[in-house]
Amino acid sequence: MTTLTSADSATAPEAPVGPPASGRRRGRSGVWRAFLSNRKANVGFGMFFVLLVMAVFPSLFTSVSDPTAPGKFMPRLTPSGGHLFGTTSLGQDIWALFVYGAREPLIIAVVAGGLATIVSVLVGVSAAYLGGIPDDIISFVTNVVLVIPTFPLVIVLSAYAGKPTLTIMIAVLVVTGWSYGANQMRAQALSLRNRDFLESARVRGERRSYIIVFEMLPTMISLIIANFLGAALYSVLAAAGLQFLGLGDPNSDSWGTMLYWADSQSALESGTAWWAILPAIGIAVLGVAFALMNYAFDEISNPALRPVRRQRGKKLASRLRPASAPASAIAGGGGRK
Amino acid sequence: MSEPMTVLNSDREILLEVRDLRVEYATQNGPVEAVAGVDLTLAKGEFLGVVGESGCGKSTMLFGIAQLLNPPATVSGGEVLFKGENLVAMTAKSLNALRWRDFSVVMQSAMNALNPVHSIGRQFKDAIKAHARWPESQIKARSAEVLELVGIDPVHLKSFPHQLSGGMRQRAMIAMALLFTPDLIVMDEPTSALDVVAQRSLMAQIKELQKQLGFAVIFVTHDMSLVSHFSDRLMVMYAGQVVELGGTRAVFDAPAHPYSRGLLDAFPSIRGEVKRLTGIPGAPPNLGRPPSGCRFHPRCPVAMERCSVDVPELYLVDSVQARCLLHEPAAVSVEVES
Amino acid sequence: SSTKHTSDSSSGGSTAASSAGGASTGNASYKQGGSLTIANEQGQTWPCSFNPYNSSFNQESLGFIYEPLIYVNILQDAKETPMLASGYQWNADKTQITFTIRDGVKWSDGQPLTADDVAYTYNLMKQTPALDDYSLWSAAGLTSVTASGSQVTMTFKQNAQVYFYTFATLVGIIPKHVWSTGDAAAHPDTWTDPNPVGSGPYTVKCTPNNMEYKANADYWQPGKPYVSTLEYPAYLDNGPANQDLASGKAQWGSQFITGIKSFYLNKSQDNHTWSPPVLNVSVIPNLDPSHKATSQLGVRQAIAYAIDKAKVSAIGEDGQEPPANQTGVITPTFDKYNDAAAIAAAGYDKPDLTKAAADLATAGYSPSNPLNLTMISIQGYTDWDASIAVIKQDLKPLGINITESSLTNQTYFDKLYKGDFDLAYGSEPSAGPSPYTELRAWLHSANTAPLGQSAAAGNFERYKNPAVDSLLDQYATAGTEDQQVSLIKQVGAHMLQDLPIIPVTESADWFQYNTKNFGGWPTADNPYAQPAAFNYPDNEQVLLHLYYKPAQ
Amino acid sequence: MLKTVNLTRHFRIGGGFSSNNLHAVDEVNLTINRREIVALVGESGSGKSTIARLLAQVYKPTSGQILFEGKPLSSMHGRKAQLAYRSDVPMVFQDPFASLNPAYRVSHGIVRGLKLHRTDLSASQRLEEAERVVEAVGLNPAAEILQRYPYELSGGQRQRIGFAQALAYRPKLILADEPVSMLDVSIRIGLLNVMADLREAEGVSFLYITHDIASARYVSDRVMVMYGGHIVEAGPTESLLQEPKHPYTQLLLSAVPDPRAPLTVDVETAKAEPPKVVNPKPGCRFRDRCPMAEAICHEKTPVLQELAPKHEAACHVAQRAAAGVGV
Amino acid sequence: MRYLLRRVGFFLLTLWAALTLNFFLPHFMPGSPINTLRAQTKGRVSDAQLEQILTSFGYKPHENIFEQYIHYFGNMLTGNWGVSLGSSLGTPVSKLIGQALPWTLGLVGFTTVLAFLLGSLIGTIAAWRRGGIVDSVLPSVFVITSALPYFVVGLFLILFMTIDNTWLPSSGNYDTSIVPGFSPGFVGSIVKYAALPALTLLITSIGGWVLTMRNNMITTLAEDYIRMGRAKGLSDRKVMLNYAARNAFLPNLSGFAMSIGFVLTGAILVEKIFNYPGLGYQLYNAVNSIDYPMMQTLFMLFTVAVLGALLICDLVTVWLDPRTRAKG
Ligand SMILES: Nc1ncnc2c1ncn2[C@@H]1O[C@H](COP(=O)(O)OP(=O)(O)OP(=O)(O)O)[C@@H](O)[C@H]1O
Ligand SMILES: Nc1ncnc2c1ncn2[C@@H]1O[C@H](COP(=O)(O)OP(=O)(O)OP(=O)(O)O)[C@@H](O)[C@H]1O
Ligand SMILES: [Mg+2]
Ligand SMILES: [Mg+2]
Repeated sequence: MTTLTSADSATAPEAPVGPPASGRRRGRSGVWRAFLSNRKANVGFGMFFVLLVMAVFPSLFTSVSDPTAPGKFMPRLTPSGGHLFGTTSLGQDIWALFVYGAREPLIIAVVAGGLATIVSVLVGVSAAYLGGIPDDIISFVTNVVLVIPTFPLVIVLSAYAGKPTLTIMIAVLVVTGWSYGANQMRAQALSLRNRDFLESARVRGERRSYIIVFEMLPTMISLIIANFLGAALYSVLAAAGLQFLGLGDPNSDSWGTMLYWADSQSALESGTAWWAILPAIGIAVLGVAFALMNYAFDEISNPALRPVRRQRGKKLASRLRPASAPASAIAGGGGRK
Repeated sequence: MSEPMTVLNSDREILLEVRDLRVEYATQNGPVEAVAGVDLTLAKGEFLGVVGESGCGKSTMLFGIAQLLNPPATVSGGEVLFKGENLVAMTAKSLNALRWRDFSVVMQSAMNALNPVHSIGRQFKDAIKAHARWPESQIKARSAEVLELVGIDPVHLKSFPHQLSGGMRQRAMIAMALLFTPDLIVMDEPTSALDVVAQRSLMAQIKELQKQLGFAVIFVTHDMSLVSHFSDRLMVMYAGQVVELGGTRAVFDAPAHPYSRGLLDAFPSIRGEVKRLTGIPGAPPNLGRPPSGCRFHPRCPVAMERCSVDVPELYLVDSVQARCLLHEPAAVSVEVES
Repeated sequence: SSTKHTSDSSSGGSTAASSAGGASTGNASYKQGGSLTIANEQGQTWPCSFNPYNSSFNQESLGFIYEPLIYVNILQDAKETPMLASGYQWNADKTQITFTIRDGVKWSDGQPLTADDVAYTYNLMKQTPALDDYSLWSAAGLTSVTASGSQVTMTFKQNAQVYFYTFATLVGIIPKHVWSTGDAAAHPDTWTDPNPVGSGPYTVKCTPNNMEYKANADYWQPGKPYVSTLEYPAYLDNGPANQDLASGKAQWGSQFITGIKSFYLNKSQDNHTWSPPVLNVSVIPNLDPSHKATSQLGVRQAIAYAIDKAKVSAIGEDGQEPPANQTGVITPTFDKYNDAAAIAAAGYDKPDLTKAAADLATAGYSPSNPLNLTMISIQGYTDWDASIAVIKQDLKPLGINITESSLTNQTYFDKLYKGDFDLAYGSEPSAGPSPYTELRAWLHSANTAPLGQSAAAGNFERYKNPAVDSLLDQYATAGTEDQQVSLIKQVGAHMLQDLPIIPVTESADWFQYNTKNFGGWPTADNPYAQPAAFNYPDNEQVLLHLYYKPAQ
Repeated sequence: MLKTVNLTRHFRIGGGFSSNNLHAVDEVNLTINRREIVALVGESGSGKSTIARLLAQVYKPTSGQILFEGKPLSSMHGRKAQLAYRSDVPMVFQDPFASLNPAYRVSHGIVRGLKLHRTDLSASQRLEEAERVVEAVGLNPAAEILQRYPYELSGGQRQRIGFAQALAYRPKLILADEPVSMLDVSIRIGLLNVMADLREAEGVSFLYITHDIASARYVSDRVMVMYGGHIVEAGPTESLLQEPKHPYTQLLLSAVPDPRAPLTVDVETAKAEPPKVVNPKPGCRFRDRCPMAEAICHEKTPVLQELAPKHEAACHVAQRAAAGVGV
Repeated sequence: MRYLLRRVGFFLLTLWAALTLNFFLPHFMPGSPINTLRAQTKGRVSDAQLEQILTSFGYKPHENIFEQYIHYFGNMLTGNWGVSLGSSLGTPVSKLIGQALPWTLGLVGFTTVLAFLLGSLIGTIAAWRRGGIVDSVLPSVFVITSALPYFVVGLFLILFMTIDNTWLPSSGNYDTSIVPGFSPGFVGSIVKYAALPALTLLITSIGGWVLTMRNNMITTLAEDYIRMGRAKGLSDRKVMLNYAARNAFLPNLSGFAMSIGFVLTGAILVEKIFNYPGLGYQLYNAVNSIDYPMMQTLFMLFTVAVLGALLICDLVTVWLDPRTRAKG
């Protein structure tokens, strides 16, 4: 039994109440409020925001407008007032390349992460909701995709695809990136499936589609957000890895591509180290931003993980377990029922 | 605060004495005092029932006594004298030496309180090994003995918790608590996960064992009727405080505190006439911001004006004590003699 | 004493060089000693396979272990050096050639090398077509190879003069007694030849990380090679290889070093570089009429006029590959054939944006009516990517917008061969002893195919001009050098007129060398062989010249 | 008003290819009349919730019929008829913490229900109506409560919101599945009172599911006792409690502690295994725990027989005894 | 038992699915290895001859796809993996893999296990000292390290460890001037050359384990049986290790198996950065040179590695966790 809040107190104390059962029971505003009050989330979001501004308004940060054009400046200039971080061996301004290079990773993160999350939700929720044989089939496929080593597959896929355009890269990332989330969504949806408020909606006479979209999904919102952040992180890292290996579009201006160029032009050894260092920092910061926000969401949805506070009532603890441990979501593999 | 409480059977030796125990939870909104100054004396072989609404601090008090609080809970004041030694001030090492030999704990849900990955026997062994160097055979023999005592076939020593039914697990827990025949067993709602029938039979068994082995019991529950037939004394808690303490029958027959009365009135009975019951209006207070004065006054049907101002203490009313200004002695606060 | 040129020996005079090989250029002989490290990025560990027929790694055995009959130096006007053949003789119509196999040559296992071995080498290619890496038995028209005594006679269907370089220089001779038994005999094509037995200056011991070549004590040129050990570590990447070169840990480099001045040359005054160009890297327009823009002369002219080849060379290739010229003749390598005057007359000697704009206008394009074209290139060739970026910049003001499409190797070649592109950036795969080899590949209509079919032989742009065909055919049988030069210049004129391809930069044999402990390197002044370590069989010539200074 | 005929529900368990059937509800015949509170009591796992869910059409019956106002539910096709039934027979769920969608304000469920079932109301009328029902269950101030999120309410308040939701449709029968089991005694009684008041004031019938016999006695007119998927005894509350016929009912009653009464005879330590009924053989399902079990109990499944006025029990022994008295 | 059978079934099904995918992918992609080979032979060889060469290397473009599928399956399972069609044309794939496998196993295998154990230990301690300074700093630090891309970490390590002070090599697997053998010099060289790549892998992968273990521990620590352990008077260490860590560790096991897939990612990137001649590098090369047999085999091996690890972890879990034995 949980603590009951004072019935008559108008402002409900946030702390001890709110059964954390399966974690995701907060209202939407609750998620947002918790997000705002989480330090990791703030730091992560701050980093993300700066990069976002840089990607959207690059001209605020540099006067060079076409940074990839070669031969604009003298090659291999050392950092100076004119060229904050020097120029590349192809005569490009490194800082400008970096500024404009923020755009593509962000697009990849948001689009690939978003699409992968959508697929995860669709697959996971429908598996859980359909149940029976369809569920068996869907979760088998999910598990297969989950087990197949992704990055080699990404490499092989993008090599097969021949032409490394942004679209193909995103497609490849989505194809390989949805399964983890789908598994989590399924687990969460399964634990929700027989929750009384969904049955209550059914008994109320709601349609199936309404229940899934308007009753089920909103309750999964923080898992979905966490998933999106995870998928975005995965996309950023995988895309940068691909580009670094030279499997991206070499003409694109993107941090991964920059690193690839820096690597192939021996930037570290030939006095243009910033050419490699800046994009490395960029990718790291973007990755860390997503990771911090993601972890913050873990804390939000599982209050036990929060820095100071502790988990409450023992009876609740037993109800809390199924959805809370992400690692165990995969644990059962195909055998989870 | 008043002096240590009356011991009903004053002829018996005092086993446990709790003085002004306070436990706080550190939360983001400041400390929450979940146990606010509990005093209590327990004699050898006595059965004390502790009742109260959910969240009133029963478990916290229990763990405060047993020194099993997890952060962010801490004992913020008071002392717990067990056989004359203050457990609160004791080092972890000497505390560990006392544990299980002298007092053991039975927890609410045996499913959670038994380690799911070890066999029952292994868990028994763990407990024994922490306190004694017995040969393997003696460990086995003792384990089997206590299991039989609670009516479980010793073959189940090899079983894992999930292979036992709820009732069996609960019994196994009790058996484990008996390994060293301690003087005190603290029980936190050991039956609330069970069915009425199972509940009843387990209660009977606990009582039986207690009579047989002579240990004292502190039994926490939120179901008043459950302890009504088994406990010698009853302690009613409300919002972290003891509101009434006395012989079980006495409390049931003539509850002195309006809260106890309310609780009793909220119990429909399967016998006697069906009359409309009222229950207690409102909900328990938020311990982070307890009401001023008497903590029960916002829900009290007989509250007076001064109840929201003056803080009541435990006053002796006949054979029981109650924390209610109604019973405040006219002039001086009660002097307690045993 | 010097060997004879092919052209000289047309009458059938056989060469009879008494002393052979590199010794001809070196004056003294040196003491043996020293260990030299080769740094040449390989991108993988050594497979330790030395099958000389295997195009993937014959560069590890050819030149070091297996030798050709005659060495032909591309850089010195096809100067010949007799190796395993001490001489040869053509018949009158050049359909038959007879080699005299050198006496006293021993395989590294002690067995003598005979004419039988030579004949076996060629006949094995017939018997197992997969070994015939140069299509001698098909394209070159070889019909028989026979040995008698110390003579080996090869008979062809037609005049085989232009294939001399291929069969005499590129093929390494293998020992019959090894290859006719066991695994080798059963599957000569897939056999890995793990412990190669050859006649060359070195023998090898291989681990995946390093190949160690030891001087062949029985080598037929006494006293050679001078350097007793070669270390050839497997570099997986340019970076460490370059670093070893820069630090002097390795002395012989054969790959591109960006910023070579600061990174390599300035590190030590013993560090030198000389990268002789041998081929063109070109913008390849699709000439098929279905490609409206690129099949128009005006568009091609505009592109050719607009590209600042010097800038491409400077930025894209770090100045290490010189700008090319529109006739397609590599300079300075083939200077003899170069017609600088004609180039200047046509105005292709420097960029000319006015002419470019005018020509583009004739095709109906202008900045207000821009032309959008895609240029395919190979993924991973960053110097090309950079070059294309410069070209893009050059063409943009004209109203030609280039989109680079960087493709995987296989997709690129698939598209290139099938003609599925507007513009491609690329080069011919191999060089020959004169511009003829490259130009014929580019321009002869026999080398092309309709769109959608594979034109792998080299005419990717689908150029068809009977006049050029006939010029090239004449070259194949041309009797004198003057005739040949004149024919090439005429072909060059067509290049200037039709612009079937637009050469942008030349492509070079990368070469860096350290003179601290080792001497005898090929240089611009003494280009006795192509200098890259992987360039067989030229590498053998270099190996035979190198010596260890401290030992002297 | 509502009647079931041989209502049966089996669950396939063990997944995949297993053919094990768990008989959660077997051949249940029950009736609920207008303005009547019927209590359904029984051990955990005896099939109480399953019955409620069958009636609420969350599960489909394996076999048997449910008749509502004389019409079988299986004949109700089309969304309209479905909605009509749902509006007449809403359900209140056991767990107050799980039955409200945490993502929405508490008004969501009530307003959605009104939108579906009372299409005549305008948006503002719907809000008014929502406030009315919330006040009806004793929550004040209604407007403010409706704007809260579930986690801002105490369990008792949530439970009452659940009731309010059911009330909003002006139902004829409320299926209440252990609506108070999670609540503290002091709050519990308040809700029971709300139920009783609703029956008086609005004439609503209830199926009140619980395993707390005392509370069943407090509100209900009739009690049905379930064991292992069967209804083993049913009858008017007082008659059933005073003279339990079935040994399980007797066991149950004797186990209920009553602080006001002196301790009754100690119960035999009965093995309290929850009745899981997988592929049952014929015979009484209580026989293994029954102190009076006879041979026949292992062979023939007893059926309900009226042993006293309106008081039925399914027990061979009791039936024989009654027959003996009768003859 | 049934649980295990199901897992084995899953193993086989997944293997089949992965192998099939592996087989069909190249067949639906444009182009063929012939073009690669053509480029490699510098265009001098006729199409017919190229096919000849490929055929003698075991590539059969004209066989009917079903037969190819059957052959492929047989070959994959029997270790008959054909010969490389890439830059090591003609070399048996098994030989190439044999050369690279020990390096990857040594470097990646060792670091992965080390990261897992070390991470779990740190996570255990952090959770046990809940609220301590360590616990308030560690999560953030490890969140950050776990989000760093391999190549970024590698790059910075190279930057700081090798350029300035040249004591740790940044490329290769051992000093080629040392003759391989069981000499201290050689072993030392291997360790020295492995230091940076291993550190890179360690830094990037340890964070994940710290965090999961910490989170699992926190959930576990809230369980009643932990309090029970303390109530029994067991020593802190015993409660932490035997009761909390052991139970919190169990779900990590299958996570560990799953992570092998991610580790391979690391292997590819790290081996590329540090020019470490392992399987990852080979995959990179195979992809660059469109070496079908090599790609297929590597991909198959990677899948088998993950599945094998999964199976082993399942076995261990079953052994350690009696609850799984009961699961159907
Ligand atoms: N970790 C915590 N942080 C803050 N407050 C807590 C925490 N755990 C418990 N509390 C508060 O302490 C009070 C007492 O809790 P406790 O568990 O002792 O109650 P209880 O009487 O045992 O209730 P129940 O009958 O439900 O077991 C409650 O008001 C609860 O809100
Ligand atoms: N969806 C289901 N699938 C499989 N078995 C089920 C399902 N729902 C219920 N059961 C089983 O049917 C039996 C009856 O369950 P039911 O929930 O009706 O019991 P109950 O009397 O309501 O118990 P409680 O008092 O614990 O709520 C139980 O053994 C239960 O395990
Ligand atoms: Mg409690
Ligand atoms: Mg139920």
